[in-house]
Amino acid sequence: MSITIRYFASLREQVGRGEDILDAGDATTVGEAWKHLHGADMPPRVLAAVNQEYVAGDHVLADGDEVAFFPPVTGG
Amino acid sequence: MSITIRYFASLREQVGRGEDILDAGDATTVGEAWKHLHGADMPPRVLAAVNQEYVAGDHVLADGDEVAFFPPVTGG
Amino acid sequence: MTRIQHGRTLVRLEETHFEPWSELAAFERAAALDDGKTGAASVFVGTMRDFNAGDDVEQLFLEHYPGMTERELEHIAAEALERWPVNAALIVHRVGLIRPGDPIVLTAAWSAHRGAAFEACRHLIEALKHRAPFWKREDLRDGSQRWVAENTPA
Amino acid sequence: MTRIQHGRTLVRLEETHFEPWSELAAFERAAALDDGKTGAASVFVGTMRDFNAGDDVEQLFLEHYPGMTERELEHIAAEALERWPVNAALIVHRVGLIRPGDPIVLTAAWSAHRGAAFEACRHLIEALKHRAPFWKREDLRDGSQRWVAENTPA
Repeated sequence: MSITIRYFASLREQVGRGEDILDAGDATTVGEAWKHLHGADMPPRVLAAVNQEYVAGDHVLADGDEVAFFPPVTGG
Repeated sequence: MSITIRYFASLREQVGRGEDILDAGDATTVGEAWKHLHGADMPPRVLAAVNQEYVAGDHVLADGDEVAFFPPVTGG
Repeated sequence: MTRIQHGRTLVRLEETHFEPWSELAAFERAAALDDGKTGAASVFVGTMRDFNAGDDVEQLFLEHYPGMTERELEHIAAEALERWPVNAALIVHRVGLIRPGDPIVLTAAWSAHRGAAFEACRHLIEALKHRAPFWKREDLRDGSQRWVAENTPA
Repeated sequence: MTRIQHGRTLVRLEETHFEPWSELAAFERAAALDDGKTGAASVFVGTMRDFNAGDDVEQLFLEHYPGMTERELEHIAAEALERWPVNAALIVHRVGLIRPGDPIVLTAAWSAHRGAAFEACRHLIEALKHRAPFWKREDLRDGSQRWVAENTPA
């Protein structure tokens, strides 16, 4: 089972790509997914959404989830 | 010397006319002008203006002043 | 129609129906508010309701004190520019006979910052309601008339 | 252009220049807000400034998260109708490349009472700035680019 990870704005530029695909066996929560992919804890300023709703780092992932990581929002 | 007194809205209807002319010798303040014309103290809800600026009842009148009395304003 | 324009404030009484959104577009063009300096605009529009205090209102008659009304509105617009970092202020108010759904009042404030724009616009309408010499008479559907006693706090 | 309309809320992303005052006129017609029930409208318009943090900004690139952005704006509009006695709410936001003086965002709330209209409109823009997934990149006159780090409190 697989999970799509998306990055936006300055975070996409820092990561160097817009998307990762993660095998769900590698992570059970959003925070673990970040750690698995980037080798460190999720920085406090990074925001996370699952299936286009905001979630906290301990949100549990399910097969097929779309996870997004992004910096503070600056619209309006 | 003479002073023009104007009434607006419901107060004009209560007084029964839109204007009075007062000899300035009859009153030295706005409150005295009301008392002279209406035989009683100026009611607390009545607002007064002299030469189109709000004033209190003790405002001293001068020759040629335009005095206005009116009820609470209800614009907007 | 009375029009008083001082720099970037405009105060106007309208004797016939006006379109708030067209007024705003015209004022922004005239005051060059699309110059990239402004950032934020806050606008209030009050329109006539067809009910008040449980009764059906057929039309409204808006009386004012010609001369003093314009002067008081100018004071209020000038205050907004003194108290907040505001670039421009607009007040338009109907007088005469008004029908349900018609705009009665338009206030607007432009600023570099949204907080200042909101607060200045709120000041324009609150100060107008408390101080500008306008009086509403309601003509009810049952044929009777009554003067509105005072404005509601908000 | 993404358009989501639920009863009397409308949320829309615009890929090209839009005219806030025309949007408002069109929405009021479509939502029948001239029905004599509404009384008060509060509107906020944010436009692009040509300066920020002491630098000249030539253009802005507005990135968003397609799907989540619309969903979050819908949540925000629905909240305004739940928390205040509001008849209707409108949010329009630009995406893509924006030039100084161009409108970026329009929020509006309609109510029987001015206090509710002001508070709901303020909520729309504050919640949008805190929660809606948009990101601004500034292209400076000196050729450099930078992402805006975070929104100012007001």
